[in-house]
Amino acid sequence: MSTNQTTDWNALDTDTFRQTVRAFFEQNYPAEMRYPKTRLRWAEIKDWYMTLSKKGWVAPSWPQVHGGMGLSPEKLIVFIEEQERWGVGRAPDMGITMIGPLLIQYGSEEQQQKYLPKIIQGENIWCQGYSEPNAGSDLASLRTDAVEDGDDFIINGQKTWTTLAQDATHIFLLARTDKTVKKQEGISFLLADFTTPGITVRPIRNIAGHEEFCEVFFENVRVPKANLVGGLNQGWGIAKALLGFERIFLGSPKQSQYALSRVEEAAHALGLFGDQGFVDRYTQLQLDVADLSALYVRFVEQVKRGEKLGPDVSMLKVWAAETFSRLANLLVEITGGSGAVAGDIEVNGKKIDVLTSFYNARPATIYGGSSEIQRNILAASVLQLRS
Amino acid sequence: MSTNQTTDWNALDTDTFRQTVRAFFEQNYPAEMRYPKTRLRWAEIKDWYMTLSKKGWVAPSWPQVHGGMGLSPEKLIVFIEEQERWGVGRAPDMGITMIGPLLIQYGSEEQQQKYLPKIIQGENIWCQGYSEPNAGSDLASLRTDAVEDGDDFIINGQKTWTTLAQDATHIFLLARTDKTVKKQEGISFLLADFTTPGITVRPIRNIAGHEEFCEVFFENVRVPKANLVGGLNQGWGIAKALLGFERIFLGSPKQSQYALSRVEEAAHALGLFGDQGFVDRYTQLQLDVADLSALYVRFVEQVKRGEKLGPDVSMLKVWAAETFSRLANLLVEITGGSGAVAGDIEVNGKKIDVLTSFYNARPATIYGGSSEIQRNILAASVLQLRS
Amino acid sequence: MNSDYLDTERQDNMRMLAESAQTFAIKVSPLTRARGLRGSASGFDRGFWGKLAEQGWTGLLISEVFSGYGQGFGEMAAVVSALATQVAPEPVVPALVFASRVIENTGNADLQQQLLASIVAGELIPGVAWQEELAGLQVNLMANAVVAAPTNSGIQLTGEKHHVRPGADCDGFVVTAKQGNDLSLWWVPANAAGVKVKSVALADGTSEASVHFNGVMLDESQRLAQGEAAMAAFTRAYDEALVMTSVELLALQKVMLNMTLEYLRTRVQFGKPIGSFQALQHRAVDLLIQQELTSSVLSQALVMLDDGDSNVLERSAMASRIKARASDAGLLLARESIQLHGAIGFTDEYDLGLYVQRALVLSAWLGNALAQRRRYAQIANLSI
Amino acid sequence: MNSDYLDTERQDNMRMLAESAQTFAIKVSPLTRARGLRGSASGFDRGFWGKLAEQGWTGLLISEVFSGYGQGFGEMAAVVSALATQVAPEPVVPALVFASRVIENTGNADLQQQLLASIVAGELIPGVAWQEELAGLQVNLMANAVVAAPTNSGIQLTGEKHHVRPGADCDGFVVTAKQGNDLSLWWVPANAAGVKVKSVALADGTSEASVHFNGVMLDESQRLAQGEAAMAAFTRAYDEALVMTSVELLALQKVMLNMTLEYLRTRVQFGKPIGSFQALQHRAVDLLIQQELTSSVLSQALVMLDDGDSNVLERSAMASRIKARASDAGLLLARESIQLHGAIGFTDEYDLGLYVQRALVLSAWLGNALAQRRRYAQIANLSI
Repeated sequence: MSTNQTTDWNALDTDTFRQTVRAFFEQNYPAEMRYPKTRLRWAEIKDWYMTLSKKGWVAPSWPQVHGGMGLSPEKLIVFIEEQERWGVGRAPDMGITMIGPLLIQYGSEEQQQKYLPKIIQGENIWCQGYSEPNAGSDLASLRTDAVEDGDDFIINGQKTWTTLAQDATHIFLLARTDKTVKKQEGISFLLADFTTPGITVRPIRNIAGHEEFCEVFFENVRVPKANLVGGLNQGWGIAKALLGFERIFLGSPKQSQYALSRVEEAAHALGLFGDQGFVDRYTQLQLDVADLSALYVRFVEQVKRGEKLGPDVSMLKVWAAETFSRLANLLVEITGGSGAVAGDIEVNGKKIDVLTSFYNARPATIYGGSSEIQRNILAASVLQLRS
Repeated sequence: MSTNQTTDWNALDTDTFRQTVRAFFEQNYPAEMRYPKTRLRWAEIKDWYMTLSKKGWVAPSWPQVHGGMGLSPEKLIVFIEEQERWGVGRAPDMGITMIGPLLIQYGSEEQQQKYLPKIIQGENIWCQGYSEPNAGSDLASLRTDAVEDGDDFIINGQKTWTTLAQDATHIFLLARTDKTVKKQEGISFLLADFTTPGITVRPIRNIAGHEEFCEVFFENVRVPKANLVGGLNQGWGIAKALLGFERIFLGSPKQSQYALSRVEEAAHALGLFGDQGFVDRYTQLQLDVADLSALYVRFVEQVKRGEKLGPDVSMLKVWAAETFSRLANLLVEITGGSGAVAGDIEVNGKKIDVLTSFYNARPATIYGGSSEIQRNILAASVLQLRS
Repeated sequence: MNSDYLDTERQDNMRMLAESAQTFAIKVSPLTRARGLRGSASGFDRGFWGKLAEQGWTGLLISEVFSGYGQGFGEMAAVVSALATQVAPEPVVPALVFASRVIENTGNADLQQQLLASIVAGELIPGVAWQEELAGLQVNLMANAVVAAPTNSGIQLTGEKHHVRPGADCDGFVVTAKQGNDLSLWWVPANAAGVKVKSVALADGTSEASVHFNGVMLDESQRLAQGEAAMAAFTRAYDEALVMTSVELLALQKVMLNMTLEYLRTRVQFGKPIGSFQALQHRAVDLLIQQELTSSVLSQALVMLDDGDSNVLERSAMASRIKARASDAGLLLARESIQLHGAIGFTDEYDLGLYVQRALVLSAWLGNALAQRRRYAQIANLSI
Repeated sequence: MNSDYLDTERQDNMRMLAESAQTFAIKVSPLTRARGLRGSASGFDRGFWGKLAEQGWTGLLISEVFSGYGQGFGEMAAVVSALATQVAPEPVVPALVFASRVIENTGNADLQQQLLASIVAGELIPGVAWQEELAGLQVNLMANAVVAAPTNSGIQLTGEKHHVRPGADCDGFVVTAKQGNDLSLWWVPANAAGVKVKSVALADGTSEASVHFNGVMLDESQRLAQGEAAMAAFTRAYDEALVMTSVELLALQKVMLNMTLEYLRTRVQFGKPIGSFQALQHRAVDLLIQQELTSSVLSQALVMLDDGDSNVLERSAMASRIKARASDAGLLLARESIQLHGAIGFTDEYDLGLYVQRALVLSAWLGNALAQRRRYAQIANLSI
């Protein structure tokens, strides 16, 4: 453990806790990195990660015994609200939010001892190997296979849309270990070190010019059976169990609020608040964002009360992503002739970044369960409409 | 034949023909009946029907030998354009547009002689008995059956959404004559006189307060086998064959143009053309209507060239009906506090009818193939996307 | 957030009230009753109003000082919602929220005592005559065309108001009038000399009125308030009426969505329930999202009203915001429910139409979504 | 409708030209070429421009009087469409339609002779410097900030223009300037003293320029036109450029829709092609409708341009109308094509992005859909 984890954060009243967190972020997070437009690379965010690590705050949701803050859902939401408020960049956090909690729940003691401290200390950076070229929304169709061979598994296959794999040291992945049973039943959950021979990482450039995602190729990659998490062929259940209340953050109003501020800034620079045509559309979107926040609060309250999130939380993601997308469209529209300029334009001394929101809005409705998949879930599980 | 059908209308140049038709409508169609808000009842439109009948113009598309004008598609479109331009009300026209052409193509000589003159003379008013309570979009599921009994069929069942059946003297209907074969293959096309015992007509009031549609009940209704059109169990093919280029009129921009004029009038009365918020939305819809007209012209040109309409004509109906619906929404919106007033309001000396467009827009996206069915057709037959 | 609202005892009471109101509404106000009253002389039933009084609901919001029950908006919402679910045509929000609250918010104690006690007793059904625009894109809370002017024989009220509910059988009006440069609020009995009520039929079979004040003589005792106090009292009641109308609209949304879902689950076409078609599923989901947005914002708005001392601009912004969402969502649900039902949804005998027509009326009343968004924008500019 | 256009021989010629242009574009301008030129110094290839000249396409629209081929807009559309289908980055519409047509529409015969002959030969690539707003909701065809003013030493041009294409390697500019109260049109070589070109990178890897005229000395011989004649010549070329940009946008729409349909037909999820899911089918249909609306209006617009003597206001209204539809539909197709592809549609290596980025550029250029609708509304008001 990097620091002594003894403060009982949950015993603090909310306001005190909020002020404590806020003060730390304001004093320590680098001003020039606030509200990053795109995902930060490890080289950029590493120092901040280490700052959090030294403070003992890098894993707010983990139990203190494992080096976390042991925050209750209520406090965790405050912590994240303050991150969002201050525009704190997101580090490669698959170790903190995904594999860490999963190992705490399903990992062996050896696995916990081997991996958890190195996540806390920023020595191991994890990425998630779920999606494949032919297994996106239909994840259970994955084809990467892991064949038992003595004390090892031999992995062959390809993963894709792996976020920031180029910065990672480890990957957790789903692989098929039994082809004779139903799709979901023959999948296991494995860990792999990127230094293992046979693993190749290839970044994928997106149309905005960034390399946020990668392909990861496995060619006869030999990993010890000790790297199996949970039982053989139990991978599907483990991966699903990870979908906890963190799903709520996919529907955070943060992106929309940020885009609304960009529209507002641009409109001020362009003098559009005297144009009723603009004002009508702006107000409508402003209320879409405000009402998104109300919906978000409803689910947050649910989490704070300790209730599990139901499938209805999908509506939050749909509305958040689509509101963001409409705002991005408006920004392109009001910048008129500059609506396709790469980079900032400067109007009346104000810089306007036209296209970043437009580009960021594309994956917003695709990743983390596309709007279509979310609507399928809502139709089936909330509206009881069967296919 | 009421008049001597000898003029070769198709030999006239288009402009002359148009002027001739226009002049007749302007001089003879009652001014107070122009642009009726809802379908006219037989009592209201009968005189005009008889005027057309005496002129020999009541069946513009029929061959002259049967009392029609024998118009080519090109001339027929001009004829209908002039009707629309002058706001000529639509008479109960199932005899003229549906059963007449069908009998001309598939009927026996006896059937033609028995029925066609009486349509021309306005003695028989026909209605269409296709839809049933459980066979709407899925028409082939109809359950009304006709059982052979000696020289007769005995019909039992129920039709619904039968337009203006309360004004009709006859009905043509689809009935199941063989339950042992595939749905489409056991259907026959029958004619029935409303004076036959066992037929009951019940008007259906809609939410606008009008009775445009009816239910028609058949209880042991005995019709002679001479009332079978085409062969036994050939009804499905006959009904489908009737879908000619008249489908284009379902996508006519007329309704949208009319609604746009209502919005424009209301906006002038309310002084909204100085409000950029209104003007932006108005202009967008104005262009939606203008572009609808361009799309319409494209299909009209196709018809004029003598080409058959393909399934792509469905896009015209979708866009026409949905543009109309958006205009109706705008009218409700700009009338603000009066947006739910039944009947006219008077603003600055101008009468504004708020809700008729709103009500009329509802069936526009439902009848004649709902927008959903039209999109299914387009996806399957134009885009080659298979279910 | 008002901690009262999270108070368990109150929550329990509200739940119980909601249940009993629902039971009452289903039993005493079946849909056949609403159907039968459409287009009738007053459009609603005084007898039924008496039953509301027996339940204590006509005085639910009115403070104990004035013989009422001093309950909160959360409680009133439970009753309003239950009645809306049955499309009861009685002018509960116009009379028991909008008019009552203007009266209660003002300072004329004698008049308050007299009027509010009669309202509690179910004997007086008041309306508010405030709106001067017949149509258009915004609402204006200031009176301009209706003037209270001094004459030799006293103060005289002249001008016309529109969109007054109830539109018939209304016992008297809270009237906003311009007096000098001020807004003033007056109580004018419907039978006062010079009052002419013209009923206007609405889509749902109820009516509103255009009320003409043709030199109505006013006595000082009829003045409820003047100047800033008048504007504050009126604006507050207006905001409260916006929120409570949104309660009605949400209730309508829920019924329309439920009817539509039930239809989608059971109506078979092409051998399958039509609710199995993905395109229809996704559209139903979009309706759900609008309903749930309405519901989430409404919860916050009710808490804000019950938390009486919120900032005035924040309250007004919230009230316009919820009315905008509830109105837009209400109309969307109305249109889409008909579309998803197909032809039957457009028939009068199917009950969906009752809800569609009421949604039309309530989305327009007090200012539709666009008008409310414009008011929101003005308020937001004031508070920036 | 122009009867020329229905002329069978011309129709046949246009079809043949379209086919040969398509064959040429696919062969000589594969997508790898467009890909490779992204972000390069000029963003396009002078060598390729020479090949266009060899084909005779640099002079296609220019009249025989000026050594061109005097073809119509229908013919030019065939070439423009073929090149757009391959996302060729060369500034065909900016130089060969917009700039060339301004020059040809004016009356300075010497300058016309000199410039147009060089354009036909493929030696001169001109641009039009007219737009002074960097951003905003409308376009303004009158020059205001760029002024041609008399000084002791002659006429001097001062001010800045934006959104000039090509944004690099442009040989000279047709410049709109205010002279007194008039609009005047000038030819200014890019290498003239005082001209400063600042390239601005665009989403698609090409560039536009902000051009600063810092006291550029003008000679009378450089004046193309002045006053009403200048405004007429410029407006006409602007309208023509709007229509031809819409030709490009339609070509992009078609490729994006085809790529998307192909993907929907072949990509399998949950054991079925994703194109079998009804919700996606219906969205694809909505894209088809927008494409076909664009196509239908565009046909009429091209006929109107070729039918040279149409009413000026009608022509401008039509030009703004088609640019509005084509731009909106182009952006919709861009967004929805990515969405329907899912993650792969957002990758740079998949070709869809080339079309999406070009659609972004062309929908913004010359005024986006909103700006065009506002221009349409102004014109419609003028002509009512």
